[in-house]
Amino acid sequence: MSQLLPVLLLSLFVILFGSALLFLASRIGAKGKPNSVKEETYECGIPAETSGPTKIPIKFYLTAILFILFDIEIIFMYPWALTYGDFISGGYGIYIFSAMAFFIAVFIFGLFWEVKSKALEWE
Amino acid sequence: MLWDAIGFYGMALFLIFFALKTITVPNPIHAALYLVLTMIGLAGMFFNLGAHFIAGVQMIVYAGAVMVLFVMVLMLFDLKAEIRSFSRGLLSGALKIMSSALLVGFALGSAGSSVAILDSSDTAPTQIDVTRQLGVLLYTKYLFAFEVLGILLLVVAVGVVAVSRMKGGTHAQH
Amino acid sequence: MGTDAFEFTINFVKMVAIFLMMVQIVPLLVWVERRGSAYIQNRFGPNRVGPLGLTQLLADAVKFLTKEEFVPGRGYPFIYYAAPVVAMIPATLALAAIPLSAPFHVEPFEMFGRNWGPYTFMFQGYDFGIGIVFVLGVSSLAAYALLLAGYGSNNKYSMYGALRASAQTISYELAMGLSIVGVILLFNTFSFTDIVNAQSAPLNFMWFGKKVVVEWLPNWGLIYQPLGAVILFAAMFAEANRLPFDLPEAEGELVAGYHTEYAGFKFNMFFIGEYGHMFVASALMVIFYFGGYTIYPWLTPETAPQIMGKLLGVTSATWMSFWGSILLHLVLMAKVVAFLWIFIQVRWTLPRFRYDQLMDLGWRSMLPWALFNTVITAIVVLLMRYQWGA
Amino acid sequence: MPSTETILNVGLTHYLALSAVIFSFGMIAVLMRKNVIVMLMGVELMLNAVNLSFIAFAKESGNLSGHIMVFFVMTIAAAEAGVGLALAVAIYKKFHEVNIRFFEHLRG
Repeated sequence: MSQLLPVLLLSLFVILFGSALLFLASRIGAKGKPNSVKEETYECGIPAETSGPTKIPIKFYLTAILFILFDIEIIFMYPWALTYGDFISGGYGIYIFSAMAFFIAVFIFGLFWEVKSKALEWE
Repeated sequence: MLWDAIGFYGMALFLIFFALKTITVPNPIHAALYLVLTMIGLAGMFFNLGAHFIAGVQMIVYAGAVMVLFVMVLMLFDLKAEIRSFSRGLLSGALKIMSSALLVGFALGSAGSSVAILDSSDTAPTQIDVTRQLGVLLYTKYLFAFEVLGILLLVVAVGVVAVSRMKGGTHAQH
Repeated sequence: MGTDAFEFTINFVKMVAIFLMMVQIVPLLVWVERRGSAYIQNRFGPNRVGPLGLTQLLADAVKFLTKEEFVPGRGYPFIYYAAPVVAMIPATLALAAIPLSAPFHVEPFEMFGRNWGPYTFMFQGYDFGIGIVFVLGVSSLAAYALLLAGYGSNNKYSMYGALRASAQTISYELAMGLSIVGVILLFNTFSFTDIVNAQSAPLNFMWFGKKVVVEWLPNWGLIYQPLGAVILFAAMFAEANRLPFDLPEAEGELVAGYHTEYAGFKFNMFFIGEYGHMFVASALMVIFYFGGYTIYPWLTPETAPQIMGKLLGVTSATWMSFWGSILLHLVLMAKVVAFLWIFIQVRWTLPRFRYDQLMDLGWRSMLPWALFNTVITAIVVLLMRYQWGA
Repeated sequence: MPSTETILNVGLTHYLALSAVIFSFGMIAVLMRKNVIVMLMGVELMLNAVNLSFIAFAKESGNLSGHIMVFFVMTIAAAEAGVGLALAVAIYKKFHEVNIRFFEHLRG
């Protein structure tokens, strides 16, 4: 637990600093009169028709899902890269390379398929 | 030891509070944000238990990827807070709560009795090379599972694209 | 955080110093950016307040503080206020995990009638031994500040900006993570300190099982990983939402992206986060590819204390070590500043991408190239280190 | 009532108890919430509770297989979340509904 203390401390500093500034700004800042037009959603000058966001292109989510899948494959390469040297000096270089070569081949095939199927296309 | 205990209980309270918030707040986006905090807390717990690399993976995969996807999808849906966010039915509700309570009881009971079986030993893996050992283990003993997971991820990627392409899917051709 | 009062105090002071550094980077960088852009565009830039316009930033801070407080009527006030604070956290936590100089040693000494020491203090907030994974994990949280800002202001431009920004950040995170695999393959460690130490030697590598040493070149990662360095640097631009990847705040289409509804100090806090990301990115580039805080033949963790000892005339081992670390810290800062200047120069030179071009670049050219880099590195490392004779 | 010694000496039991509590929270979310996406979050919560117990056991027994299992569980969980959300988004896009009750009326 004591190892994590500095991380907590630093986050606490940032949060305190941020909230102190927000508080200070709300105290010192000019006091405007509340006004229904001012608090309206910003629409470049035209009257806001709907409240908040309406139609947002849903293709963002496909990008996010593919990101997760590829991200995990990349994470799997981290321990591999860390132990690669040890395996080679232990005489198992070919073994560890081919173990990963298969995985990377699957990765490349997946990426190739995604590109081919135009799942990554933005018009 | 006292400080360890204080740290553990502080973190455990943090976790339980945010997990409880996750399942009770009516607005799904707020639930997702509380779940992010729960995930970060769990990463801290993993770290505390000596699983440094796993804690990092928890941050990258869960807090940084899966939960971003949840928040993004909820923002796309633009859901407002639900007035009745829990399912109805007095009897079934009571039954569900009771079964959950029973589960907690069983789990806590078995956890309590585990002290007798697994007494606190000092055979914890040495801190320095846990990640290296993990790598060696992953690419020797668990090599098959690892390769199969690679294929599983490929299948999921193809499946996700197929689901979004199918009739009525999100990317269906009009 | 420490075993006794002295160590605890020093570590606490260190944390405060890192935090202050993070906060102070911004005014300085904003000044450099404004003067630099003016220089590039043949203007003067801020030059009225103070010498060279240096106190312009103080004036800006006062202006920020006296701005009218404003919450969009249909927004979610708590989330709206939380977003700028959250924006500062990832960069600060990542910065604290990066070693900014060699550790310095304190010999045993006597104070307040008891004996203290010996100690070794890192020039970084914390070292968990999984440095790279920690930095990646923490900086993957950066997407939340954008999403919170977009959701909290409840405005369609903000929402679009937030979605674009987070989709862009996560897309380039892939190329970034993959290009770092090459570095780990090379040095076989997650620890930044080990990577820097490996680079403070003459160029040495295995050539089909035989060791080759080139005395006149430093052992910098750039020599082994030029492609990885380029990919990482480009991905860093996208991570920090800087031009040419600043689509989230493309004025022509989205007003100001996710900070459309933000003003005053809240807006400034997003900037602290952005410049913090720039700083962390530059520090990572320097540590992975440019020898970190060392310059091989002259300045290494071994030689720096001697040089400073001669220069300042101090003989105590503690102070020599301390000043040596400070010297190495200045070396790191000089390299980092060079990279920060590239960030600024690029911003005022290149035009912006279109959004589809940006996603294309991330997924269809940088990711495959990063993959190619990983495979080639793995093959070359295998061929070179394989025991051919045995 | 457990003794002070048991309370202060944080060990495997404490982590298992915490894991059990979080698991049951996830279960309650799956059983009682109506929103499909919140139910998916409940599943994530349950998987994470299991991960916590894996890591606690790994530390207690000095065996790193627990870490590897957690790694695998995370992979599966992410894949599951991806597919689950893809289906939820596809249904939402068509019917503008995420209520689990509504899903009962879907016909091929």
